[in-house]
Amino acid sequence: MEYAMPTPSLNAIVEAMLFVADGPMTVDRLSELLPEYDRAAIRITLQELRDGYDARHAGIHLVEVAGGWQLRTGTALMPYLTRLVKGKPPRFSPSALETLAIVAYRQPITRQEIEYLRGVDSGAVIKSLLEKRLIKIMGKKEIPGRPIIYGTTREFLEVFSLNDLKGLPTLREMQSLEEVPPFEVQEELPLKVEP
Amino acid sequence: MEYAMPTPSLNAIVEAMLFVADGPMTVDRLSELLPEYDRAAIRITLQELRDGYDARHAGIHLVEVAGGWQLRTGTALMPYLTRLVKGKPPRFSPSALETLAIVAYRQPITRQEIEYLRGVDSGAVIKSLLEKRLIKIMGKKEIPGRPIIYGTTREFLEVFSLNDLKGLPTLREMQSLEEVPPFEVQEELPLKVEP
Amino acid sequence: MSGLADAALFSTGGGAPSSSFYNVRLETFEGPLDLLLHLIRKNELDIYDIPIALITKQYLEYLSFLKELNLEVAGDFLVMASTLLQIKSRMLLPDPEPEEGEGEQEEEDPRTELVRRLLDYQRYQEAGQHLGDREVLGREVFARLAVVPELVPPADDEILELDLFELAEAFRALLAKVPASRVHEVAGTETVSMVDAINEILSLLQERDMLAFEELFLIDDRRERLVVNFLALLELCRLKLIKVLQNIAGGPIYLYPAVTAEVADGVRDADALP
Repeated sequence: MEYAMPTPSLNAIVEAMLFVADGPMTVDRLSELLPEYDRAAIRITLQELRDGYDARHAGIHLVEVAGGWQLRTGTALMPYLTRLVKGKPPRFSPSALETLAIVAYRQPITRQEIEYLRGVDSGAVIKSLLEKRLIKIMGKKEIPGRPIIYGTTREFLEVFSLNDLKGLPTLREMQSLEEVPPFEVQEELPLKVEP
Repeated sequence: MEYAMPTPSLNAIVEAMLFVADGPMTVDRLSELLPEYDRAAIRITLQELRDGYDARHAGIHLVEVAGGWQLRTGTALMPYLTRLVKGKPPRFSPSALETLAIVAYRQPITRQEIEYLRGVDSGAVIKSLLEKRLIKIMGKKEIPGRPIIYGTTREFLEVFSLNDLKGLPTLREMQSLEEVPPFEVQEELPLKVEP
Repeated sequence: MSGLADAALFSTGGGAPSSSFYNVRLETFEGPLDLLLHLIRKNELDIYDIPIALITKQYLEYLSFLKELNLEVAGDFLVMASTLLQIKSRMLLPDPEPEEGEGEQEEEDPRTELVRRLLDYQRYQEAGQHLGDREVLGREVFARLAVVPELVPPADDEILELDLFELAEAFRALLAKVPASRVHEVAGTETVSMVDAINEILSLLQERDMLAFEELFLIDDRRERLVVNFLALLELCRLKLIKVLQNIAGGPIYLYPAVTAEVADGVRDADALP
């Protein structure tokens, strides 16, 4: 079946690209792939597409996630889609979520620091988060012993529908005890440095 | 990010199902997944969705193929979509990864040594790593036959955001992630409750 | 996760364990901090002013309850138990007389660090719950899973998306596969020179006049050594210092010296090798 579309609109091009892409597409990437179009025009197109889906109450939404744009189904459709989608949905244990939160808020962070904050050995949970690509090794800390430091990944943002780390609620919002500014230099944990 | 869609329309449900499905969906299958909806209504919905995409000149079309319905990009968009593939970073093959890991950890290393560890001929994969500039020829080993020795490049460090090779996680560190925490030999604690 | 049971003490405030103990639902705690927070909430205590004696008592009761159930108590729980006991004993001590000259320094409440850890932990625990409540890809929301076949990139091409963990894991997995003997060989910086290998073969031939091909590879089964021995053999053939003979096709191969001992001696010191 041929569709006569001699000059596709930017709208159609971008929509098709988002449809076939296997992850969020950044404006940078779209501009790079579409050098004949203006960056500003691409940006406007994305907004128009998003508004179009929303206005139609479509089954698909265009959302900003992990710094890019991605077509995703609406939350309200979840009960229907689980009838269709094979395989188990991702599940996160409380220890995985707790550890992820610690890494997300305190990155870059060492295993020792994670364990100090959690109060338990966290080797296994760190490994499982690494395998799921939710956290990554960012290098080594410049302290004696040079321990590995961990941080969250782009996949973490994608999986948890976050556009960036700033999208995380500040810790203070949840607990009005002390003001802990996230992502700023935080106090060193009172950990002994191994010689 | 909550989408207020308390009662999704059949239109939205079918659209989302088509979006998520990995192949054409027959009316039979849709009826089966949506027993609460009338078969005729599903059929009409499909036609409406198709007409909607066509009327919008969207990048996506709903077409009947192989006895089912499938969301597809318009043919006219293919030239744009193939651009996506070109610049796309493909996944690293396991053999390339394995070889790269050997070179990273055991450099300087000869091809024979690599093949010895891997147990298979590694000429092609070494060539491909050389082409990707992840490894380089560092010289010749001062043994008879003077075999070429390989090591990693500056690009390798950049890919992994490493300052130097000392930043590579040690095997001991990797191992310790899966070890069961040592049961600390401690004095018997006074677990009896004091009065 | 440690399989810990929610004991009756949480409702009674610490009576003697009774048989009703075993009817309570099983609850799991992520660790000692989680357990302590649970105790604080259950008893509606002020986290800033924890009655350490009470908490320690309940904490220890809990651990002994687990012991009764023959459940393994993880080391981290025991470490916390000793911390609690330490804090408790410090609090029981009378305030030390302020030393001369240092009287200004206020004695720190022994509970301070614990309280800070509990507050921190509580924050991250809640942050974790928040994460879990988000729209999770593949759980509440879905992206397209299907791939357009025309758009599948070629298998082996340009750049990569890799992380250090994958790299390190690849190496670790490989080493786990390879017998230890092989691994050590490559690890060692020691290398066998071909001159040594040639000398070894020649001296063996001097002693024996004949050598089975296989014997060359029994000396040392490390791969590098095998390769060097084989290269040495080829070199000796090239220099016409040995003869390689086989009696029947497919049969054993034998090495014979082709020259006199003097010539062989001359070669030993020569660095006429490539």
